Amino acid sequence: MLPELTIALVILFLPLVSFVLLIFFGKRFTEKSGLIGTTFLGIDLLFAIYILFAKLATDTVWDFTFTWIDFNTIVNQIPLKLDIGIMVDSLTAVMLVVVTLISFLVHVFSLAYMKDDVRYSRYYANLGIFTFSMLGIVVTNNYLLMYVFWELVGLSSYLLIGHWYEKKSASDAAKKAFIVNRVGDLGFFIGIMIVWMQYSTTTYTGIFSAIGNGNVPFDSNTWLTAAGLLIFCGAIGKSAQFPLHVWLPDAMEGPTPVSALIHAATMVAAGVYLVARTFPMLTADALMVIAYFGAVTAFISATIAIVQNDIKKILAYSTVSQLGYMVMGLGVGAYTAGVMHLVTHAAFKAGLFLASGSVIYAMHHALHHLNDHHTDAQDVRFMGGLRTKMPLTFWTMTIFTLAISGVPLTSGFLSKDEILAGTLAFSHFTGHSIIPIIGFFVAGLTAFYMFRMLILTFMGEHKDAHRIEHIHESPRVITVPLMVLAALSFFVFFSFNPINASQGWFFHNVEYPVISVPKTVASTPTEEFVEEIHHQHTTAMVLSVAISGLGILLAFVTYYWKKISADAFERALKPLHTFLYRKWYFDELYDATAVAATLAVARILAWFDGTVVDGIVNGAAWLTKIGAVVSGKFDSLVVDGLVNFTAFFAGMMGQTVQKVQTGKVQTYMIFAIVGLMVLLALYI
Amino acid sequence: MLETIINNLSNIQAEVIITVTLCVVLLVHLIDRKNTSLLTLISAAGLAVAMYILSGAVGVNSSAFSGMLSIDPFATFFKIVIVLATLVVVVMSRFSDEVNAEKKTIGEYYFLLLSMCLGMMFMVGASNLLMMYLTLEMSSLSSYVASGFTRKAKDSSEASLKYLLYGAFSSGVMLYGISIVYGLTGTLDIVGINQMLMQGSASPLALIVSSIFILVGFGYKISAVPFHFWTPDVYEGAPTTITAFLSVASKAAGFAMMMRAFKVMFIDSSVMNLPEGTWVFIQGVHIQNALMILSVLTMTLGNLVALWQDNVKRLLAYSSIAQAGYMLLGLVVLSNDGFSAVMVYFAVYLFMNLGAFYVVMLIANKINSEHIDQYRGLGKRSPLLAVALAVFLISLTGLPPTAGFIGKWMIFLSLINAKMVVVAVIGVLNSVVSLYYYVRIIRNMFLRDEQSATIEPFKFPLAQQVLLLTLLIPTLYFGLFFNQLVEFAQMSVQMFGMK
Amino acid sequence: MELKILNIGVLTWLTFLPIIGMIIVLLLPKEQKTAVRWTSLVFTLLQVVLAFLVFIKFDRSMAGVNSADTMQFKEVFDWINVKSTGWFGSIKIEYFLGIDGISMPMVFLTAIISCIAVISSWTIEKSIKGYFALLLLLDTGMMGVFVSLDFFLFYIFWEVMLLPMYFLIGVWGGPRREYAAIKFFLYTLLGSVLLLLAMLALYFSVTIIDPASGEKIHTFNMLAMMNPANYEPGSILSGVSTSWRYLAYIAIFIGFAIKVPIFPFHTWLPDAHVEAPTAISVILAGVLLKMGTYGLLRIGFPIFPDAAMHYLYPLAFLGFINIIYGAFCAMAQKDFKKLIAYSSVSHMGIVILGMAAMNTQGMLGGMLQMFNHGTITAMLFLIVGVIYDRTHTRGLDDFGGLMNKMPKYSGVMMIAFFAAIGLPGLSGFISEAFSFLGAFQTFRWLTIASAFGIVLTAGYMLWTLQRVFLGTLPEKWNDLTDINARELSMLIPLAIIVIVLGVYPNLMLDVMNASANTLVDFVKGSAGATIIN
Amino acid sequence: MNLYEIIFYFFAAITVGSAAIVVFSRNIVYSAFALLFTFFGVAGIYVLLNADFLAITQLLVYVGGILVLLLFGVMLTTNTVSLDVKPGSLNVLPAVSVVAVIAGLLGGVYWTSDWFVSTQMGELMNQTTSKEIGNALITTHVLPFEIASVILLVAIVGAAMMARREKVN
Amino acid sequence: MTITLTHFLFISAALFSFGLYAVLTRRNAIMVLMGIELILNSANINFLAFSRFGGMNLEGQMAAIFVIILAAAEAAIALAIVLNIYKRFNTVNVDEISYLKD
Repeated sequence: MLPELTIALVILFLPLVSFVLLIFFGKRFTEKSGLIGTTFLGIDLLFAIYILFAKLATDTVWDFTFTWIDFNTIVNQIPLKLDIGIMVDSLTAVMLVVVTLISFLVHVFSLAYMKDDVRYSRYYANLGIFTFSMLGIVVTNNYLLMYVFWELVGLSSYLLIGHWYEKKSASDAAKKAFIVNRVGDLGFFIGIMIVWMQYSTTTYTGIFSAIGNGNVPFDSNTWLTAAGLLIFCGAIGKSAQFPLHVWLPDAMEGPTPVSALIHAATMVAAGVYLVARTFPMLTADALMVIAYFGAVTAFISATIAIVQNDIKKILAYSTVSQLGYMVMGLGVGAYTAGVMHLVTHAAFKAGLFLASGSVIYAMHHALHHLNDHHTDAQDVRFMGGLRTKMPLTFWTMTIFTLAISGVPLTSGFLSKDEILAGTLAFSHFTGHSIIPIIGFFVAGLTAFYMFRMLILTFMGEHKDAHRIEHIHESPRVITVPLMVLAALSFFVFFSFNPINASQGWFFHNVEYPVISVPKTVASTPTEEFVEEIHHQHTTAMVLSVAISGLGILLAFVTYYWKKISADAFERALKPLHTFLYRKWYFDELYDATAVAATLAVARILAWFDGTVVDGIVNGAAWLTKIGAVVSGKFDSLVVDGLVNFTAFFAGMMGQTVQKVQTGKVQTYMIFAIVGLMVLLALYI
Repeated sequence: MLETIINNLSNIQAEVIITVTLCVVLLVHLIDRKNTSLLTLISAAGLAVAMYILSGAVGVNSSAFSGMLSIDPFATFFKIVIVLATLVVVVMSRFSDEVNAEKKTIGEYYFLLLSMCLGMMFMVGASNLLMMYLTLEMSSLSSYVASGFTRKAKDSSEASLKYLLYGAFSSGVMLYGISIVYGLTGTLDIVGINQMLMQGSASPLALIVSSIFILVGFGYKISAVPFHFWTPDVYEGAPTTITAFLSVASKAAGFAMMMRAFKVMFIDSSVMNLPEGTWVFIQGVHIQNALMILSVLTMTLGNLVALWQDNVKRLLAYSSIAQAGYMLLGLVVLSNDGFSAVMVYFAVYLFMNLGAFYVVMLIANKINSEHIDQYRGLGKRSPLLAVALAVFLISLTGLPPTAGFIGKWMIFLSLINAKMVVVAVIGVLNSVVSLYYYVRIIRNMFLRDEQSATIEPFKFPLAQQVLLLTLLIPTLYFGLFFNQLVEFAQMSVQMFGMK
Repeated sequence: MELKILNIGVLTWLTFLPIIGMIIVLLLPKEQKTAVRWTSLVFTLLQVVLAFLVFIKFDRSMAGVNSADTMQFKEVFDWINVKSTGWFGSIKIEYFLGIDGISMPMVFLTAIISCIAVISSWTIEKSIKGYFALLLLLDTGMMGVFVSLDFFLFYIFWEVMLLPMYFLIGVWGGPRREYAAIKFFLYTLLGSVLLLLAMLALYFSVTIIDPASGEKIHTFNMLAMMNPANYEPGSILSGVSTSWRYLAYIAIFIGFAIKVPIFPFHTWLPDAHVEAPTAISVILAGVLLKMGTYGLLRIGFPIFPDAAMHYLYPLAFLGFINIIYGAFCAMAQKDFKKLIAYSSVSHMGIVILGMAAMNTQGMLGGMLQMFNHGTITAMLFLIVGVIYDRTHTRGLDDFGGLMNKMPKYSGVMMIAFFAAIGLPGLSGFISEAFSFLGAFQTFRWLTIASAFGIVLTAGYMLWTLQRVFLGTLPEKWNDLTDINARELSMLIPLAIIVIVLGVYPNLMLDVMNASANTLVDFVKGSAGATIIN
Repeated sequence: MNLYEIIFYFFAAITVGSAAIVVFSRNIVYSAFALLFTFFGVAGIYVLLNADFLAITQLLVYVGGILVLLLFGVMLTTNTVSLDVKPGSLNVLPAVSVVAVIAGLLGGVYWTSDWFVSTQMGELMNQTTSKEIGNALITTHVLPFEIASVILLVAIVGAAMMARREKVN
Repeated sequence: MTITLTHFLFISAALFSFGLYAVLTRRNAIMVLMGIELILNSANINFLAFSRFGGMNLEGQMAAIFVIILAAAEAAIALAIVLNIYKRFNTVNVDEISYLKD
């Protein structure tokens, strides 16, 4: 096996080791456990960086496959094997760094943030298992293994969201996250079944080459589309795409660093990664659907984000929206742009969360100090004017906000307008102009609500003059990660050209994969598409800058200079506001339909089982009615159930027959004679 | 002349021994009214000798007394069963309080027991309708009296009266049937009858009427529905020992007689092309489906009514009716393996049913009640007894690894072999039903604790335990190793004058 | 493969060790409670050791299924041999033991579960002698079923289990024990009598040449019954796809379905589980349920390939119903044990579905699921038992926040729960995945429908987890103690198995692989062949 | 209408008539005495059937033995105050129907079916049968004969046992 | 017309029916016994008639003899039992002696 792959494996397993250590001996070295986890991740990060550079140096894809389970020869079929393995290409390499980096920073951050937590070591252990499974998703080279890690990620997210499981809301959120994801995974799994059945392998290369040879599931391109979309279902779940996005905002019940790591940067991005991996087998229709899913998601969540007051909720919805962006990007065919946005977003969104964490940390301490337990430490309406008190947090936060709003010179700008260009190109080819419209609109919204948040939090006057006294800048361990991420939010790390990334190393290395679907159903050929993107690039750039500028301006006008009264608007558009504030009533809808239905069915069936099935098989129902009558002799031996029915029936028969046992011998004789005559009657 | 009688007698040594024994018992009791154990001893000895002789007679296949009596393996097998049963019951009686209470008439008791035994031994060999009637009456007469043996007890007396009236009535009907058959064929010898019937001159109506009339007699003896009505009352009223004896020996004798009569009289030997070991009834007396109906009715009714019994003796009475139903199935098949199945069934039935009644008797000795609720907590008070009873009951249900399973298994084997699947299904379903009431007793013994606080364990003398084990061990042994048993049964199927 | 100890075959040892133990237990004086416990433990442990030995020595390449030559650890003796009398073929019953890939995992499972059952019965006080004697007898019965290759022998063992089970539930069970016990007894008896009839019908249809005497005889030898050539022309079950054969198959199927239990024959299960003492629930769920599916694999499919193929879809459909129906019922339960009982209905459905797929992945998945479900559900019941011992309640709503109070316990619980949910890395996932993968190839839409079961499962499992372990601890349980060494000692081995098989399923798979392939091949092949002629 | 027939109808009338009285009389004593006539008539019919020995036996055993026994029974079991012991009869209706059917059946049988008849009458036609019967009893029917003796023994012992008076103490 | 076999048979049929009726209806045990005697007699008539018209073969007569013997024995035992019953129950009405029943 290649040395690089060995290292990749090491990267993969180091976090697991830390998990095992902490889960078993966590009690032993209580507060040291944080450091342990962090060191492990540090080493991991170094390796990852090494791998990245090694990969950038070469074009070869490192792949190692081995047979996990050998089914031997099956009836009239080729020998069936279950192959799994790992693979490192540019995408993987990049993702490795992203994951390890964010994870490392979160580890550091948590050192302070989670210091006096009840389950400190458990927390770090869970971080470990999460990192492990996330890395697993990245390095594996086949769908089955990916599914495995996919589920493990789900588990660790479950554990981390439910970290404060004493809170009902927390455990609810955890449960919700897992189950909603399961729904998506169901589709993913079915997709895998189709693939496996058709190609009896699950390795990407195997599948794609097979498709390349014109071998499509059940000889129908529809099924190929279906397979692609089913796999995409996994992404819908994990990346919180409409309509399964409902779990992500609730997931904010988890500790803020966790939100940063899992629910902003890495895990939710896994869905996008999945789509990227699956890209070669996605037909035009599939891509179209995906694009629309992304667009709708982006739009809905952006609108919701506008009216939220909980700082983490705002970020959560912006995350959903951004994820929608990425998915849309991939959907329209802007492969690299989508992936790149994934990377850039990882950086600044993680930053945003950590920064908000820092704010909450401060607020929390302040409130704690004043032992004020009513005020919500996360509600932006209680904040404001923190700029002076915590400058570092403020400046970093500003940078992130600019990045996410797609202001030039930031990383976000690069990826975002590549995507927008992509949408334009897409509409040019397909005529679906609604996609770019949504794209630009959402860009504006994003700028607006992000700055709303920033302004409400840091600028203006603090709502409570007394509280502001007790707010201090967070300690170094918290601010350093912020600064690192802030640095990474600048364009230089992705391309030296501040306005166009397409010459940067990223585009150079993470290039479009070879589309393997049959020409007839394939989307626009890559080179044409790239060409068109180049044409659209300038338009996109100008438009996006303008629109986001507009959004920023609007934000300032409304919330800083108070030229426009937000409350007035709110009052004017009350219904709309509530509608958005209640997140389009998705949760209510689902509770009212899916959940309620399930539980109802469950109850009905349980009743059915207890009464009717027992009844049909058993006639228990009968027994209860008539059993009472005869219960004198009907003792507990004659149980309900088959027993009862038969016994009851039998019993009835028995009793009737018994009646003739009158004790009068002559009656007996008569019966005997009658019987005799009956027998004779058989023959005469 | 004389020597014919002599060598005829040599054929029935066992019976002679029994006869002698019963006279001796009577005399001894006249001489010494105190010594009851001596009576037991003598009767047991006599039976043992008879047993020995019979074991010598295995395989003999001849006929004696100018065709009145056939001495064939079939008869011998049943004789062995009967003598064994008698032996067991004699020993049982030794331990039975209700029997020993009747000091004065204890001699008569053993006398009656032996005479019953004698009558039955003749029954199984009888190959002449007159003989059949005579011997049937002989065993019946003594059983009337025997079931009323504890005559001070009301229920016992009532039992004897009912038994008497019902028995006399049925045998009367049977006799009438016999007379008609005689009219049709001009002979009473069953082989002769068969020859006459084979000529096909006999008018079908009279034939069927007579055969059904005769069936009444047999049905009464084996207590098959609808001729079973006497059974529960008599079994409940009679002393437990007698009940046990009737349920096994008298049923066995009845079956043997019935099988012989029907097979020999009504077999159609002209029909060839049949699978080996099977036969059919003569045209006009195809009472096969009549028998089938009887058997189904018998087992079903027995089981269903048994569900409701709270008196264990009565419950066992109904169960024995049901068991008769199963055995009838073996008869219905009209094939040797069916017959051998019945014989195997009897062999195991001997142990399990006697065992069950024996335990009931022992318990009655202690708590002098046969009500099922009195059995609570028996598992604690006397584990050995309770476990033994459980085994016997399970065996009666027909679950492996007990002998009862083999009995049922052989029956169903023959049924399936004859492709009588429907009947087989009914049979097995019945055995499921039967589980209810057998388990009911087990449940009371183990699952329910006694309500009264006084749980002093029962003590039983070694002798009683020995008898218990002698019944228990075969019940388990034959469940797993039934090789010899089945071989013996198959060997014993052949009757005199049959191929 | 041969393995003899004191010149007695290892399978015989495996089967009858518990009987020896039972006898010793019975001979011990009533007072010697600890002695009784330890004897039973020692003997079951010995059994485990032997099972493991067999597992090691087992030749992975030999398939078995329908060929006696590739059966391993064979032991063949004449048991019953009634000389033929002219009119009646000789009854010949063999004491024929042997195992192949189908039975090997079950043997292993039985040994482990019995041992664990003994450990978990440590706290039994009520007439302990009887209890352990019956437990050991039960053990023999179960083991016998899995090793016997003669139908008669199989049936004997099959029935031998009933009575001990009846007593174990009926005497040591919960408040409604009598009811549950008799219900179990009657249901299973009903099933087995149908089995009996089918067995007899087979007996008369199959003839082989007796090697000893050289004459034609009927036989109970299962392997002989699998060979269409052995069927006597004109006999009741001869020919192909005749209605008689279908009937016989259905009879057999019902017999086994009741044990599995397959809807609608499942209603005995919740009662039995709820009332039975922990150890017995463990055995019930761990081993007894598997007998049904095992029976189908060992008898139903290979002896009636035509009928099996003919009823493949209904079978799969029943599997589907089991999965969904069981899951829904589980979701609505308030009683912890009942919930798990229904969850095993759901999980056994996956086995059925996998078997019905009639291809390697499905078959393997099903067989592996049999083993995994055995271990996982055993864990779950033990977990319930632990909490029940402490609090004497099983109401899901009486708990909460145990996670803090009993961390070790919760750790094990996590493994069990997520294994049941089918989380990758734990054994449950592999088997379920393969079952579905296999089934998908045969029944596309049905499998997709069934796959919703995995969502439901996650639903009720996590809900339970939340209700019992998360949240805040009610005041009344403040003095709960965490799981003790004894309880760990029975949970840990299972947990290890679950994890190891989750990561490296090959350990079990390669034992079953050859057999599974051969079975599928044989059933499809002979059914195909038979359909042709 | 020859003498034979006259005698036949005479005896037949006696038999059936008295039998009817036996069955239907309200008074048990009447029935008992009616039974006497029935037996007598039957004996007569025996004679007509060339069964002289049987006829005698019938008279001896039945009239001399059984009937007396029955009368004893009547006497011993009826408090002499009123001879009319609850004569009532139960479930008449079913009995009547049943008996009617049976009677009809038998009638049908006897009317339709042809029996084993041989016209050539042996020399027994015109001489007593007692000799042959005697022979038969010790040759062909010796076993029934012995058994009958045992039966009688059983009867005696059994009856004695049943009927013996237990001491009152 | 002359007396044929059938005449005798009809007599026996009549006796049988009367006997049956008595057995089935009369409450007094002794009456029942009488009925049984009638049945036996009817059977005997059959035997003798058949033996007479069947070419005078003695088998019927032998049967009849044994039947008579049995009747005697039965009567003896029956009487004993009835007396015993009378001792216990102070009645011989069959229908009143019905304590054993379900």
